[in-house]
Parts: sequence; structure tokens; C-alpha cells
Amino acid sequence: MTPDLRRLLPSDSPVTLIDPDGHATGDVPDDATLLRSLGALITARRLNDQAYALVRQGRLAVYPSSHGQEACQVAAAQVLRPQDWLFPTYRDTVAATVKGVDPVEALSLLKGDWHCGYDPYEHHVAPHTTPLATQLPHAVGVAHAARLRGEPAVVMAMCGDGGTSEGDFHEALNFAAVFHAPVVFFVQNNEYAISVPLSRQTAAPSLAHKGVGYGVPGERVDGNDMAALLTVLGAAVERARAGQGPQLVEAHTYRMQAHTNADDATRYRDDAEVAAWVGRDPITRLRAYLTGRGALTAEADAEFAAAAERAAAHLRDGLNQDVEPNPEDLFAYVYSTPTTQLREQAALVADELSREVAQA
Amino acid sequence: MTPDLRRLLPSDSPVTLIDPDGHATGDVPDDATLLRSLGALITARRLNDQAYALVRQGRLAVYPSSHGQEACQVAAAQVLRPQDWLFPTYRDTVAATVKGVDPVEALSLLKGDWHCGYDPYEHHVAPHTTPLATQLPHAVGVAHAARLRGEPAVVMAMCGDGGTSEGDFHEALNFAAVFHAPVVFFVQNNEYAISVPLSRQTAAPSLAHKGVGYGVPGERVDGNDMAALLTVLGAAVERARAGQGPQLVEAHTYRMQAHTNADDATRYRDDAEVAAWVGRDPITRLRAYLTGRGALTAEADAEFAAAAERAAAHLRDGLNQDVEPNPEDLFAYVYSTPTTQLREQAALVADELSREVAQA
Amino acid sequence: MTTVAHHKLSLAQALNRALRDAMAEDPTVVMFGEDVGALGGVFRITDGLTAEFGEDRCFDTPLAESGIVGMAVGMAMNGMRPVVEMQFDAFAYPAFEQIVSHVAKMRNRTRGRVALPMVIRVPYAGGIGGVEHHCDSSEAYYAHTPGLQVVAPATPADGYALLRAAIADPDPVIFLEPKKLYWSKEEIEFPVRAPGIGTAVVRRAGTDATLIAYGPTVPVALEAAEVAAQEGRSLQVVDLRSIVPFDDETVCAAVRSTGRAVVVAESSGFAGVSAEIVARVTERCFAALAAPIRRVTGFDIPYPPPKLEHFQLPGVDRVLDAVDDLQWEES
Amino acid sequence: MTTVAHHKLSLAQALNRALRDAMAEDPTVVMFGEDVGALGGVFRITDGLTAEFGEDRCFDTPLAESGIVGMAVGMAMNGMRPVVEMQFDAFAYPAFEQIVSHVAKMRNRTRGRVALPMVIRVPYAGGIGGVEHHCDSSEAYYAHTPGLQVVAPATPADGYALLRAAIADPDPVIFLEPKKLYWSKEEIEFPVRAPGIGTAVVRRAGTDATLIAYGPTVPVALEAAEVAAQEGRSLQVVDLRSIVPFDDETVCAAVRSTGRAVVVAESSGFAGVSAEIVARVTERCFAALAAPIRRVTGFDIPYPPPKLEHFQLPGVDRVLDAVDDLQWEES
Ligand SMILES: Cc1ncc(C[n+]2csc(CCOP(=O)(O)OP(=O)(O)O)c2C)c(N)n1
Ligand SMILES: Cc1ncc(C[n+]2csc(CCOP(=O)(O)OP(=O)(O)O)c2C)c(N)n1
Ligand SMILES: [Mg+2]
Ligand SMILES: [Mg+2]
Repeated sequence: MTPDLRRLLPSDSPVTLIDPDGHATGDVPDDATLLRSLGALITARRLNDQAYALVRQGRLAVYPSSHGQEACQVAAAQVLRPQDWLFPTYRDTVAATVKGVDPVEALSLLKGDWHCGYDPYEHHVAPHTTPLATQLPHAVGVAHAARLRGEPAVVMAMCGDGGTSEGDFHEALNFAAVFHAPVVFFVQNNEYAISVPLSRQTAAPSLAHKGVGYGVPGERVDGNDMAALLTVLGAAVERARAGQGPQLVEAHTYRMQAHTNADDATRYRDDAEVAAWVGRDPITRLRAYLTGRGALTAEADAEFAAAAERAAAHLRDGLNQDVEPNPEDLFAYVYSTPTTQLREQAALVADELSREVAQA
Repeated sequence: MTPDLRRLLPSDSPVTLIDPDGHATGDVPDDATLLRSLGALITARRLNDQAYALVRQGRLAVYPSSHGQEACQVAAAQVLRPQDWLFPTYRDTVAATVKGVDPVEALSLLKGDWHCGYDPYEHHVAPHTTPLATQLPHAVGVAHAARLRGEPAVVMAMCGDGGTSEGDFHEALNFAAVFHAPVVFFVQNNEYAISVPLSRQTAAPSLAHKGVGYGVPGERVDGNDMAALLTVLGAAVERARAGQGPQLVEAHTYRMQAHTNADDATRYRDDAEVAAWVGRDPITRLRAYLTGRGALTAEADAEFAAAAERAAAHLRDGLNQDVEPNPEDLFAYVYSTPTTQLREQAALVADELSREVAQA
Repeated sequence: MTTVAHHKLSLAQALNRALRDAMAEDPTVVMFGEDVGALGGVFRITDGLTAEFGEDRCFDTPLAESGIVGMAVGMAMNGMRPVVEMQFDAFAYPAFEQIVSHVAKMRNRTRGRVALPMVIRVPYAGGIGGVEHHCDSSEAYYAHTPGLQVVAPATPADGYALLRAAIADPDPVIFLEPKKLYWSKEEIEFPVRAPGIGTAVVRRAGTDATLIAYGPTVPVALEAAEVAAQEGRSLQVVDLRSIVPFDDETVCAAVRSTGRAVVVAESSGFAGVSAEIVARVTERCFAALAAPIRRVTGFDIPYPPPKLEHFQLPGVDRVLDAVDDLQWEES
Repeated sequence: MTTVAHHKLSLAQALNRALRDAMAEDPTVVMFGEDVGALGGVFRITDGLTAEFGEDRCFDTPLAESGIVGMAVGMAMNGMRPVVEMQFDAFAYPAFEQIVSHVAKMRNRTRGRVALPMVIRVPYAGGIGGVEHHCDSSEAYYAHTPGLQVVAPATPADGYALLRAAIADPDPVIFLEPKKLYWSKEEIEFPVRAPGIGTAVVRRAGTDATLIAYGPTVPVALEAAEVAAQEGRSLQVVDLRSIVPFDDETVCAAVRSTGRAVVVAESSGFAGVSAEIVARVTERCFAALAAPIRRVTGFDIPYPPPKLEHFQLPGVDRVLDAVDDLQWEES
């Protein structure tokens, strides 16, 4: 094998630094770093479960939970600096919040108030993207613009295992490689695309092997191992920042719940399969490790739980507030200046409303 | 490296069986086979050059020549059986003719008479496709249908180096791998996509390395070595026929002429670069090999030349014939039964023509 | 001897049954797409098909719409009758190139030698509180593309009949399924006497003005006609069913009979199918028109978020306002 | 003090100059696509830009239109003003998803926080003897998509002015360049007094009927008016220039002034921009119309091969036939 090829190929099995029992198997980040991550993980899980509950209470239309994938969510954001960009999918609400977005604003889309509820420039978080993989070329463009200006910004571009099959995945990786753009493509392989299992998605040895075909180094990491994720993603980000081009990272994880609350996962997978993953929970694992080292005090743990509760309460309060929908918004943002046609159409709605008021 | 990965990775350098000086460097097909190929190559070259001349004479609108790539053209078709399908691009007219299509009919598109001038079912040659890589998913579909019916048909799906960047290339390879479809993806890497050099197309070690990301074995072959092409493509076809799934073959060759006669290649490449490839001409090479073995008699060579001249004359005669364009054709094939709307529109044209005749 | 049977079916069930019956009758009919196998499709239109006909006849694909449509083209070229599902309207856009440059053009390209008997099913339009990209009315893109047939059933019976007709048709059909009508039920008599592709139907007789609707706006038009009747105005309702081919005869006869018309469509108006209807009916019926044909359509804006979508959807009041506007005083 | 200068330029040269001037003035303007670097584009619209501004400002990309448009979206999000070239009309279709779901919607999606100042240049329409996929009139797909602006210059001066305006605009513009007019020349006065996006222009005064055209059919309409004048009929010609936003005021005033109109467009008629023009003008000017507005458009067929394309293109005779049909006897 040529050295060039060796540089591109992922390791034969996913990088793990802490095993499912909480024992270190490699060079683990320091305790302070991991404690910070544990806190974020606990809040992340709480937000996922709170959002899910809010769907049942009718405050959210739908929620694609990242329950079980929180280590990926937290790591994706924690390895970034403020100037770096995050490109999340519909499932990456939690990652967006770790990067700084208010969870209430992040859930505006799923509450039905507006498409994107936050200012993408505030925390450098692109709008959640629904059409699979279509955000990846945008990520390349943002990175390329930064690179042309000589800014040290890196872009973390997320997608799922299913998203890797779309043409835009291919085009984005190829563009990033050819233009040497500072992008980390981060695939959360959670084994399913709604009901479609990974085996129907690809026949490749791993999704990380897709990097070879673009000249992009690929790496595989245990997606439920916070330490491994921070290490692998962190290295990819700093490599990109140093001008060494894009990287592809595949995290092996599992979607513990249905695709969204609207989905019925019993139609396509067994409970036993899900149960097998419970023991690999990212939070349990990190807590076991830190507890084993005596690094996690009861106080700190209680504070993590309290912070998570505060975040959940904030989310509840925010989503329980009804924002009065304003029909003028329909016409206000289509163009910087509404066209004559849109002004006429807005007037029609205004007229309808005024007549309704008059009748009432 | 795992055995699975070894199965997928191409050799470090392109497979060559006859070197540019005509010496065998490996296990070469028998003389009879190669003589047949030499004959086809000589006709192929003659057709390319005749078509080019016909453009200058105004009989063809444009011609993307495969001059220099004839070994790829001939091999792609010669490794197939009649029931197998060929999916050519706009540059693969010659391959289509080797599979049996009348060159006059094959050039109908470029003459401007009709889009596809031949019956795709007669020789199992799909219409030449212009939108890059879009024919590749069709090839997968044809192969999958054959496989579902248990037919031993294989599909040879061609594209250029530029075409590998399109999303459809990705989707087609992935579908073929997941469905285990009997398709050989054959990339003629001729170093350019119009003016765009390979280095702007990909940063991968080779285009054949793209197979890894789909679980599709990749192989690289010297695209000017007839013996190597027959061997590598032939093996890929028979492997697919035997139910072992798709394969990706990259041929390293060179576009000796401009993209089409309408292109000005001096704007983006040096003559010296072109000159370097003259010595690697596929015909010279195969002739040197067969002559060296004493397998090519002067008689046979003369008969090859004569056959090529006959083919060229047939092409000239065919293209010098003016087909009277029939406006009724515009409306006849849009649907199996023309809609009311199309009948009205056809009547409008008929009325215009009858008035013209009346005036004349 | 055919046995007549009656079943009360929702549109979703009728479509499912049409697929099942077509697959049972013709072994070349295959169904594929995203989540159409074990899951039965996110709207359950393909429910049970894999269980009944096996993995080779109804199967999931990788997530790639261009690949799905492109593979269907190849299978149609090679003896099959593929039916593919695009999961939602906006998720058909990645397949646009395949649809416009190949699906629509293959027959013409090859002088009729290569036909593509294939159906692209698209759950479409809004009214279900869906988030962005799940509620697009995309019919104009297809209707403007020569070589495609475009149909949009509004009732379970039409859903069944048109889907059977689309699958049996030698040419490609874009089959638009109004999502918000999936759960509306109707008693269907089997065997269904099929309206062919290309025939509109007068759903309600009326003498004062004609409402022209298709797909999701047909129930709106019918409800508007009902309200208008109570107010003493008699509205005729035409359901196009097929957008391409367009049934000029039925539509123009209807408009001529009333002299006034309103087109009701959910899609944005600008350069939409509604514009075509106004243009072609006006061209053909100008002398019979007492007023310009009005349009009630979605606004020229991206489909709004759930909380605002009711402003975008043509509703009964907006339709009646348009009817009021048809220069009654002048007639 | 500005120096006034005159240059006789072809449309292609005018567009090249617009790009050059915009890039010189604003360092955030970047140009990319297939073959736009060393080659200068297959139509030479980007000739010399890489040499003048360097590889970072004008560059070739891998062959992937969705990637090109998607990358432009990202660059526009991040401070640049990208201009991208789709090599031919039909080769923009692979980018359709990016254009419809992102380019058109990003501003609205983000309540105006993320604007996309970008231009998608599309050499478009026929009349150049091009083979399949090189001659599509694709304007309706874009015009029907809210959030896009769609312009089509018909003269070198408009080409220059509109391209400058498009690049300077805060919102995305689909810039349609009629290929067959690339080589037509005109004397342009610099600095150009720019017509903004959204303004139509009366190209020729006339009193009997109005021809409404845009892009490639403007010269056809002008020639028809010339021939009609010799036959004693006075035709007014309106050049839309912008399809979206649409200049209702100019167009309606023109039609009202004559009471008769013909829309001339190269694109297939069904659900095309021509239908929208007929529908909206009829809605607004019904009382002023002496006859229904006629359309002369491409037929509802795939663009024909070179030897047959003249049947598809609206020509002077066909336009004059339509004018003859405007119920003159009845007026
Ligand atoms: C282009 C496109 N096609 C289809 C869909 C519908 N869809 C939404 S999520 C999803 C599954 C995606 O799976 P994956 O990429 O693995 O991400 P996950 O949901 O597992 O996080 C599908 C098919 C879509 N959003 N976009
Ligand atoms: C989707 C699409 N985009 C652009 C084009 C225009 N085009 C025609 S040939 C060509 C270059 C293709 O290069 P390559 O795939 O290497 O094939 P080659 O011409 O070298 O045989 C381009 C860009 C096209 N035909 N289709
Ligand atoms: Mg997944
Ligand atoms: Mg090439």
C-alpha cells in the first residue's frame, strides 16, 4: 500500500478510548475536559427527552431525537471555536444548542412558528437542513470563502448514514478535496435511515472508506465514546485549520428511539436490537470512567443534573409560550424588498383580516 | 489490510500487458483475438477521422472524437455478448458501432436529423447520453431488471473522468453495489473534461479508488493497451455475469484532439503534452506486438485497411444523403398517442406548410 | 362474470389496493423507493406489498432520488413497469434532471422505440401541518415539461382508477397524491369503471359560475359551492383529475355554460398550472366570458410554516370572494 | 466627473465586460463553474477573467452542477458575491434541488438574516442548431419558484446593465442569456444608465396591437412589427427584460393602449411564462381587450433536433398569423 493510500484509509475498527465498562483503552483527554463534556451530555439527554415529551403534549409538531447519539452531538460542537461553523441536520438540534443556539429558538422549526428560529450568524450555526446532504455543499462554500480570506475558520458538516447516498454528499466531498477546504464531514451512522438499515444503504466496508475516492482521509470512531469523539473530531478540526484539507469522520452509534415520534420502529426492527445498545450508552460510559478515576464528585454530578433541569425548564417555558403568528411575515422576507406582486398579495390577506375583525 | 479491502482496491499502477514498444509484459490474449481487435481499431480510427472530416465539410454539426481512445472503444464492445447492453456517452460513437450500430445511424444525433438514430433494442445499445453520468443509473436499472428475470446479461456503462464528479455517478455505483447488479462501470480517464484537467476533477489516488467507498472492486488499466483492456474488462464482465456484482474500471488514456471540433484546446494545454502521447498510440502498439510475433500478415493488414475504407465510405455516403426533415415527427413520438393539444399544434404547422405551398 | 363489491376506502387505502391489484395482475410491475418495504411507506401506501409479493417486487433503496428515478428508467427500458415513490414533494427535486431530461424525453428521443411505462408517485401539497419541504405543490414543474403526463386524484375512487391507468399506461406518469386527502373516505364499487387519464369531470352542476379545481382544492371548491348555494348562487365544480393531458373539451364546455370562472389551486400562482388554465380557457371561450377568469391560488411565497399555512391555502371564503368579484352587476 | 465612452459590443462581450467591471469594483465578487477559467467558458463570457483576477476569483470546478450552486450558496452565506455559470440550460437541472430548496428560500427561511447575493448565469434557449439538452427554455421552472428573480436581456446594453444589477442585488438572480443573441452587436454608452431589475421597456411604439416578448423572441417581435408596419398595421413591442419581478404597470399600460396583444415566447406554452402573462394581463385589462390575448410559443414537445428546430421557434410569420387572428373584423 502506498503511503498516500495509508493516509486516506480509516482504521480497521472504530477508534475507542473508553470501553463500554468505563475503562480507558487509550490516550484519553484530561478530566476537566471530560467533566465539561459529561455536563453537556447530561443536559443534551435531558433536552432530547424534554422535547420528546413536549411533542406528546402537543407543543411540538414532531421531534427527531438524538437520544443515544448525544456524545456525537456534544463532541461535534465542543471541538469547535466560536468562529467555526456547524451545519446541522434536522436531528442535530442538540449539537446546535451546544454551539450556543437557544434551544427554544432551535425548535422553532419543529414547533411550526418559523423555518429557522435563530440567527445563523450569531453562533455560526447554519439553519437545520432537512433535504438530505444538501447542506454539505454549503458547508464547503462557507469554508472556501473563509479560506480565500485567510480566516482560520473550520466547518463541521453533519449528516446521517442515509445522507451519504445522496449525490450532494459526493459532490461536496469532492469539491472540498479539490479546493482543499477546511471542512470536517461528520457522519453519524446510527444504523438506520428511518426504516432503511445500513445494509441497504451501502455495501462498503464502512462509510469512512468513502473518503478514499475523494482523496479525503477517513476515520471511524465509536460514536458512544465521548473521549474518542473529542480526540478524533478535534484532530480533524485542527488538521483542517492548519490547512491540511477536509476529513471524513464516521461515528458508529445507534438511533435508540423511532425516527421521530410519528414513526413506528416496531415495523422494521426488533426490541432486542435496541436493547443491545442500552449497555453502550454514552453517558453511562463516561460517568463510569470519571467515577472510576474519582474525578466526578457528587456535587458536580448534582450540579450537572440541576443545569440539565434548568435547560429543560427553559425549553418548556419557551415552547409553552404561544407566539401569535403574523401573516405579514409571509411576505416580508421573500426578497429584500417585496415585489409589487407580493405587496398586492399581502394587501389581500390584510383585507381579509380586517373584514374578519369587522364581522366579529 | 483486510481481505475485503484488498478485493476492492485497484492495483497501484494501471494494468499493462503490452508496453508502448509492443513487447508483452504479461499474459496476453491469443493472436486471433488480438487480430480481430486490431481490425476493429483500424476501422475505429478511420471512422473517427472520417467523422471529423465530415464536420469540416458541414455534414455533421459537431463531433466529439475518440481519436487516441480507440482501444477503450473497441474493448468496451468486444468483451460483450449480443444480449449484453452498452451505455455510451456522446464520445462513444465508435464503441456503439463495434457493438453493431450502423455508424450512419449512430451519427444521426450529431448530424441533426434526430436525437437517437438507431433502435436501442437491436444491438442493446442505449441512446448516446449527453448529460454527464445520467445514463449510469439507467444502466443499473437495465441490469437489475435482467437479474430479477434471471437473464445472464451484463451492462457496460461508460463515462468520462469529468462524469465521475456528478452525483449520478455516486448514486449509480451505490445502487449497483447494494443491489449486486451486473454492471461494469467503465471510466475513460482521458485527462480532460473539455478544458478542466484531472487535477481539478479529483484529489483521489485514482478514479478506480472510488470503488472502495461503494464496496465495488476497482481496477486501473492502461487505456491504450488493447490486450490489457480486453483482459481487465473481460474479467469484469464475466465476474458480473457470474453474479459477483458490479466493478469499476478506469482506463488511463488521453484525448488526442480538442473536446470537439468547436473547441480550441490551445487555450488550456500545450502541444508538448499531446505530443508525448503520440508514442503511446493504441494502434501502433498492438500492430508492433502482432508484427513482432509474425501474426500480422501484410494481407491481413491490407484487408483491415480496406475494411476501414469501406466503413468510411459507408459513413460518407450515409451522411452525404440528406434526409428530408418531416415536421410531423415533432409531434408523433412525444406520447404513444398524441394528446389533443399536440394534434392541434401539428395541425397549425401543417396549415402553415400548406399555405406556403399554396403561395409557392 | 364479474362480481361487484363495495368497499369504503380512504384515498391511502385505495392507492394501496391499486398497487396490490396491479402487482397481482402483472408480474412486471415493481415498486421501490425510500421506506416502501418493511415500513410500508411513511404514508403506508405500500403497506404489506413486500410481505405479499416479496423483496424483488417491492423494495427499499438507498436514499437517493435521482438514483431511484434513474434506475426506474433503466428497468422500464428493460421490460418492467416500475412505480417509484418520492417520499415528499420537495424530495423529488434531486431527481429533476432524470425526470426532465430522460423520463420525459426517452420515447421522443428514440422515435417511439424505447417507451418508459413508469409511474412516479409524489405525496404532494400542504394542509397537514408539515414543516418546510414537506408541502410543496410542484405540479407546474412537471406539467410544463413535454413528455410527462401529470395526474392528481381528489377522491379515493379516482385514486384507484387513475393509479391503475397510470401503471397500465405505456408512457410515464407523474402521480400527485394530495397528502391532506389521504385519510378521506369514500365507498368504491369494484371493479372500478376507470376514468382514463385525460378526462376531467363535473363534480357538481351549477349555472352561475364555474370553479375549476384539481387535487387538494377539489373539496374546497365543493364546499364553496355548497355555501354559495345557500346564499342563492349556483356554482358548477370541475375536477380536472388530469393536468396533462388537459381536457379542454369538458373544461371549456363548463365555462361556456356559465360565462364566469374561478380557478382554485394550492400552488403559487405565478406561472403555475392555474395560469395555463386561465390562458387556455380565455383563448378558447373569450366571447362567452362575462368577466375575466379569476385565480385563487397559493401566494408567490415559499410554503409557510405550519402556524401560518392556513393563510396560504385557498379557503372557502377566499374562493367566494373571487366569485363575488366576477362582475355580477355588469351582466 | 465621469467620462462617457461608446463601445460597440456583442451581447457576449457586454456580459464579459460586466463581469470584469463588477470584479474590479468589488473584491467579494467571484466567478466559477465548468470551463470558465483558462478556456473562458464555452461561449467565452468569462474570457480573460482568470488572467486578470487570478485563480481565486475566477475558477473551474469539478463537473457537478449541484455542487457548484451549493458551494455558491455557502460562499454567499459567508461574505462573497458568487456568480456561477451553468454550461447550458439543461445542465442546470442537476442543480434544481439546490436552486429551489435553498437558493430561493434561504432569506425567507431565516427571516432575512441570511441573504444570498448570488447570480446563476444560464446560456439558454435555442436557435443555434444545438443538439438535445443544449437549447432548453427553462425560465418557467425558475419563474414559478418564489424567492428567485429571473431576468433575460435581449440586447447588449441590457445584458451589461442587468448583469451588473444582478451582481449588486442582495437576492439571488437567475440570469438567462439568450444564446442565439450572444453575437448580436450594439453601441453601448458607458457608464450605462442601468434599467433596474423589474422594469420592462417599450421597444417600439405602436397603436394596433402589442407584442410582448423577452429574451430570444424580442428581435422576432421587432421584425414582425417591421413587416406589419409595411402592411399598414402598427404593432407595439414590449420587452419584459425581467420575468420576476414582473412589470405589470408597463405591460398593462401597453396592452390597454392597443386593446390587443400577442405573447411571443420560445418556451413550450403549457404552464409557461407565456401563460402567466396572458392570465395576469387578462385579469387586469379585461375590459380593454377587444380579443383574447394570443400566444405564439414553442410547442409542447421536447426541443427538436437542429434540422427541425425552425418549426419550433416562433417566427415572424407565425407571430403575424396570430396578430391577424385578433378579431379585427369585429372591432
Ligand atoms: C432529499 C431527501 N429525501 C428524503 C428525505 C426524507 N427523510 C427525512 S429523514 C430521512 C432518513 C435519513 O436518514 P439518515 O441520513 O441516516 O439520518 P438519521 O435520520 O438516521 O439521523 C429521510 C429519508 C429528506 N429529508 N430529504
Ligand atoms: C450535466 C452536464 N453538465 C455539463 C455538460 C457539458 N459537457 C459536455 S462534455 C463535458 C466534459 C465531460 O468530460 P469527461 O466526462 O471527462 O468526458 P470526455 O469529454 O473527456 O470524454 C461537459 C462539461 C454536460 N454534458 N452535462
Ligand atoms: Mg441514520
Ligand atoms: Mg475526459
